[in-house]
Amino acid sequence: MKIEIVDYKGMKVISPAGEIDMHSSPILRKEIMAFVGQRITPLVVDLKEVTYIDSSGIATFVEGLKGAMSYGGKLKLLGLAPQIREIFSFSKLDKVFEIHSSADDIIQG
Amino acid sequence: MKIEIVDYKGMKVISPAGEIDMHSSPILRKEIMAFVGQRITPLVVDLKEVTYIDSSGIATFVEGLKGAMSYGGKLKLLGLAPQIREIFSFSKLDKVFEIHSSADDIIQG
Amino acid sequence: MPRTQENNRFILTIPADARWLAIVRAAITKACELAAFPPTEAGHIVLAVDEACSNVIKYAYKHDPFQKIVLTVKVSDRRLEVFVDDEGPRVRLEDLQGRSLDDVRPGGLGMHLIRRAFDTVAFDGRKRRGNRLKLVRTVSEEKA
Amino acid sequence: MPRTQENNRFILTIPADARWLAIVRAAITKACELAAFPPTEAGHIVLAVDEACSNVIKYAYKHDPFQKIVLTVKVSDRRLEVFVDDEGPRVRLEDLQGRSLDDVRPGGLGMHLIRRAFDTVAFDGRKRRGNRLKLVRTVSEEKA
Ligand SMILES: Nc1ncnc2c1ncn2[C@@H]1O[C@H](COP(=O)(O)OP(=O)(O)O)[C@@H](O)[C@H]1O
Ligand SMILES: Nc1ncnc2c1ncn2[C@@H]1O[C@H](COP(=O)(O)OP(=O)(O)O)[C@@H](O)[C@H]1O
Repeated sequence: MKIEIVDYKGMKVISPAGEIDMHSSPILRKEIMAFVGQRITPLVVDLKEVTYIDSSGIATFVEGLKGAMSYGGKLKLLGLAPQIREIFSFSKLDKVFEIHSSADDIIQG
Repeated sequence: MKIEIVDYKGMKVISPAGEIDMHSSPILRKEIMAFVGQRITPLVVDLKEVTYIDSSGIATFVEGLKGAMSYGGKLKLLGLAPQIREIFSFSKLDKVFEIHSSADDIIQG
Repeated sequence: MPRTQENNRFILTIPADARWLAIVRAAITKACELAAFPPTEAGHIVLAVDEACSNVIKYAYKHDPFQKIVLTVKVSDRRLEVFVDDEGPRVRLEDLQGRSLDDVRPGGLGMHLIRRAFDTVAFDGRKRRGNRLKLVRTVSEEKA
Repeated sequence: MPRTQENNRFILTIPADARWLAIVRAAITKACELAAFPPTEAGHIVLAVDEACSNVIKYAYKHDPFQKIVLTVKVSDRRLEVFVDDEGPRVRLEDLQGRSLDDVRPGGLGMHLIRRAFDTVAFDGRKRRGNRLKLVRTVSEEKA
């Protein structure tokens, strides 16, 4: 996994690429928690370049969400490929996270 | 590897797809040798769906060529992806086989 | 692998470190192809084997990367059997409980993903030291 | 894999049957990624390991699928070492000669492909039974 922070119309977006597993999820966790530390909201993660995610990746997002909730913030996900979306819905987390189709969606929403 | 015989403007084209290795090359060999048995010329193989080839695959084409040459026939290859073309040139076989970019090329040629 | 009928399986031995999970996934993905699993089922199987290895790393070996995990993968037509061997303390299946999926918290998802992917999830009681998790899946016609 | 510094390698054991070459390629492809080889070099390495295994199947074991091949793959930063172990009759590197590339005939290409991909191609003379082929490659800056 590689990770970039992309500026999209003034909104900072965490953009991981590749496979999120137990080996790479700590790197994602660090970026998300840095945003949480700055009390950023919404905390936006673009998953369009993510091809694989396991339960450690899912756990990382749950942690990020809990962190954001501590200051009334939100965590928003976008760009989920079908196999990625599927594991969120299997985990019953598709209702807990806000899943958007595009960054513009979030800006307008 | 899967293999199909495709009819292209009246010309029969052997079209393997996937990986040609020591496990799958006997299947390709059988098809090529069936063409040789019928003294078909040119013997056309379309490699555009082939993602991998090892020396057993290359050997199969050399055998097909020798078979075709026994009755004055030709063996023509088309649709080689860069990594496939590269192994033919490394083997110094790109000069021995006729390598074409399209089936129309062969029909007009 | 003695010289018997056992030419239907391969064995992958990795250090107990998450860095090697990518190798496991690559090998299991190909094994699913050889066994003719459709892509969705293959995806579930690959994820489940990743989860089983992650659990061994975390719980059986407590992140000691000098331990090893041995995967034995038996490939048949439309059927895959994966044995995950570790040398950690003995566990029983009853001890491995995921969270309720309605309880939103990090963790507790792995066992659910393993049970979703495999028809059989069991520990082999005959093993004398460590654990051997047996995972079996047959291609489901309707999901294909 | 005793509990030493050896947490930098995985071991893949396959039956000596070409059916399993796809598993080997998948694992080596991932290993090349972990070692940070660029795609062209990785392609050459994967092909070369496939050729080495094919040769063991054909020559060391004469197509007996109940024999086994053991691949030990040591992954470092920008470096890959692959050991191919068989239990066939002893061979020496001098006995493995490919054809001259100018002599067009089937076969004789494998050894050339192995030498192209690897900086070191050698048999480990210390092995007491069978053969251990040692293949080493470092990322080449200029080819990258
Ligand atoms: N291989 C194992 N050895 C020991 N305990 C395990 C093993 N696998 C799972 N467990 C136990 O089962 C629980 C549920 O596992 P799992 O569903 O994968 O969730 P998580 O690992 O996120 O907690 C773990 O918290 C752990 O206590
Ligand atoms: N593992 C091996 N054991 C014994 N002989 C081998 C082995 N590998 C290669 N050889 C010998 O070296 C020759 C050249 O091998 P190679 O270049 O791979 O071409 P090919 O297998 O097409 O003949 C083979 O024909 C064979 O005689």
